[in-house]
Amino acid sequence: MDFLAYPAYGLYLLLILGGGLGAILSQSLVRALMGLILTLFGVAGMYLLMAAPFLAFMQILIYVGAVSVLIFFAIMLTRSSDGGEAGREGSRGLGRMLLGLIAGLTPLAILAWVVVHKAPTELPLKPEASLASLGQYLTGPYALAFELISVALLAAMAGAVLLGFERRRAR
Amino acid sequence: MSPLTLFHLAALLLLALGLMGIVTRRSLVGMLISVELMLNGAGLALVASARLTPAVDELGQLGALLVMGLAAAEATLVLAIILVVARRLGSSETARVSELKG
Amino acid sequence: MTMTEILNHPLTQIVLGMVLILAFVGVNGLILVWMERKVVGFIQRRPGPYEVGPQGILQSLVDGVKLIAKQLVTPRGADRFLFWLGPMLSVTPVVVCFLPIPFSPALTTMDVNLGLLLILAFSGINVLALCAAGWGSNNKYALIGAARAVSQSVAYEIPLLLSVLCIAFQTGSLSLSAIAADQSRGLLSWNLWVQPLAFVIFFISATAETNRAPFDLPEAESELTAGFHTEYSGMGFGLFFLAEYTYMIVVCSVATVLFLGAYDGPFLPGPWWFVLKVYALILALMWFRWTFPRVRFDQLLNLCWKWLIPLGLVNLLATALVLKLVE
Amino acid sequence: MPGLAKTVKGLWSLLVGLGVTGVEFFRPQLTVHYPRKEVDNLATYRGHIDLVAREDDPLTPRCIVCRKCVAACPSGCIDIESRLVGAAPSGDARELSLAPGLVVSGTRAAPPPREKIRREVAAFRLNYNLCSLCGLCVQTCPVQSLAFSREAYLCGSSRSDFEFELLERLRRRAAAGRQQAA
Repeated sequence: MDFLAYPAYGLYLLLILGGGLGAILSQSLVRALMGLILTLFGVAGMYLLMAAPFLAFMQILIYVGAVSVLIFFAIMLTRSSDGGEAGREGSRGLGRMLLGLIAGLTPLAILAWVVVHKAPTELPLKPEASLASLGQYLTGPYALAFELISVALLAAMAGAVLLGFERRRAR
Repeated sequence: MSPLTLFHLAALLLLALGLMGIVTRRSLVGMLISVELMLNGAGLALVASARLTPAVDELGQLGALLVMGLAAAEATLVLAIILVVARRLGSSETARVSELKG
Repeated sequence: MTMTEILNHPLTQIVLGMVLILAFVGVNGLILVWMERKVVGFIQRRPGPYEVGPQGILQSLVDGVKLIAKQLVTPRGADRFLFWLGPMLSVTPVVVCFLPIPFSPALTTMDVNLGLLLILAFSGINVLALCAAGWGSNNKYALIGAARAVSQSVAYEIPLLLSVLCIAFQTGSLSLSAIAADQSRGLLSWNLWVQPLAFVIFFISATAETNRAPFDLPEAESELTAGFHTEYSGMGFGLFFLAEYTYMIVVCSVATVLFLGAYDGPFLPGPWWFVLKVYALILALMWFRWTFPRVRFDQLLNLCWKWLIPLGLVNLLATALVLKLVE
Repeated sequence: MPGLAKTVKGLWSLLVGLGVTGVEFFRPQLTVHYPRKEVDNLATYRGHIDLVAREDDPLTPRCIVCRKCVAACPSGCIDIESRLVGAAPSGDARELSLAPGLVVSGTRAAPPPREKIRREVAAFRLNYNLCSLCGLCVQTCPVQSLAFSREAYLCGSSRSDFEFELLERLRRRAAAGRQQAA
């Protein structure tokens, strides 16, 4: 990383942290969504920092442009009471938060120890992988994975449509 | 700290945030958001590992791409499920989804 | 670092480019608002803005001053944060969209080799801005407008991508500069002649993506007052307005680069041709707006799912097949 | 196949529409910029109402004070004052009221001969602020004493500028006409 990369990393980390905290803590679900989007931008920035601009743009295109819009739709269609969750009631809410902290921090601590102490051999940043070679991998040795993803997407779409229809019949 | 560790720590941060969110959130949509956080962490870790170690570069990026595809599929499906739940039970809060409770 | 080194540093160039882009966006916004009102006037056989300056040319400037001078009102019960996030989020990404557009081989702010992807990615953010605005307004019209904007732009993103992919297949690059350079050998090398269907699909989808009439359902004033920007006053509204017109320039610029040979043209220097083509397309958009009545929502979605997407898929397949055969 | 034909027809209609607006774009404008130019074809313009004078006397309106216009006006913007003609004794108001045989509702009659008139307009006030220009008064007037004026360029700075005394206007018009004739 050159001299500009560390401040950039810090900025993106801040985006991720701030957005993530917003995403899991804010009462209003739409605000949580905005937090998620901030995080997504942070991650996209990190991709850019790793000289993987294709992934960064795909991240924005798919996550920000499609997935978060879907989530917005979910919030709107379920009329989640002004987009907020019912107030976390007193002690139970506190207990929840505690559990959440444990659930989050335990793996974080363990994995962080692993990451810091068992770091694999590291290379300086490789030159940017060309789009063509990505495509060759995708259509060559990993065509099956590619096809499986499309099958998964198709199945998800069909499933979603089916569920939607079922809902209509149930009415 | 080396760049790889830094990126991995960022990915871990995402994972931790996601886990926290999944435990504390009470609505399905909130949980979906948390899951997206974790998936992002996975993608970030994959790409960092591929870019900064001797591993094949393209594989990591492809992996991250596939994760994005999966996230899109998963979001679609979860949206449908949330809709059905909301329609049947009038709420997408997990505490109220208790039809199977004895 | 010497002065020239500083000037030649990519960061300096990007910052300079950003400033120029902002100026371009602002001036173009003013011109386009005036132009639109003139065009509608002429189509309805009246003069349009007339009083401020010769032929009313200063009208939009005066309007802008008025908008800036107005009080910013946040409605009661609105989510203040989301409410003001909306207009800002709708303008900011547009500026990024200008970065990779080649006004001429030399006049490109940032020659990204994934320029097309960058534009597609960042133009998608506008929907979120509309969502934030619609949700934050605490107003049912705004919310319905936002819901419409979402379903509309999600639907029309697909044919847009399909038509863009055809060109990417053909050129073998996602870099706008490369695509432009590929068509710089005279009128007959333009992609329009090879991909007329893709152009039509692109243009229709782009009209829908920019929420322009006849697809302006998110702000259908006869049903929704003003749709997602119902509650905005002053510059909040002004920013949405500016964003809409800037998106028009972006999509028309992209269409110019992809299909109309970008800066290619005789006699005049490249950038002039570019601007000329962009303005011709924008004029066509305005012409559409004042000719066609607003479509119904089911018509809108039918057009997309039953016509544009199948056609786009067929076109893409045909392109791939032909390219394979030629190879 | 019929679906396809329909589609083609639909697409063609879009082009036709574009053609229509495209042609209109290049045709000359119809707007008349008011302070610089004025419209000349005011023949069909329906401004506020005005009283019409008798043929034999430009100073007297045809009005027979039947008050039908007052009754017909939905906005209540007409107000008529009347007075008895000459030295007719006050008190026999009944006899002085409109003779039923004189004017049959729904017909357009000429005003009665002068000597038969017992009652004439003393003041005909129109509050143009309230008027909705429906024209019912003109329609109901049995003797065609009301007509639309051609004044397109009315302006004023206070409400009282639009409270007209139509009888006065009639007299002024007559005076102006006489001056012109002289």
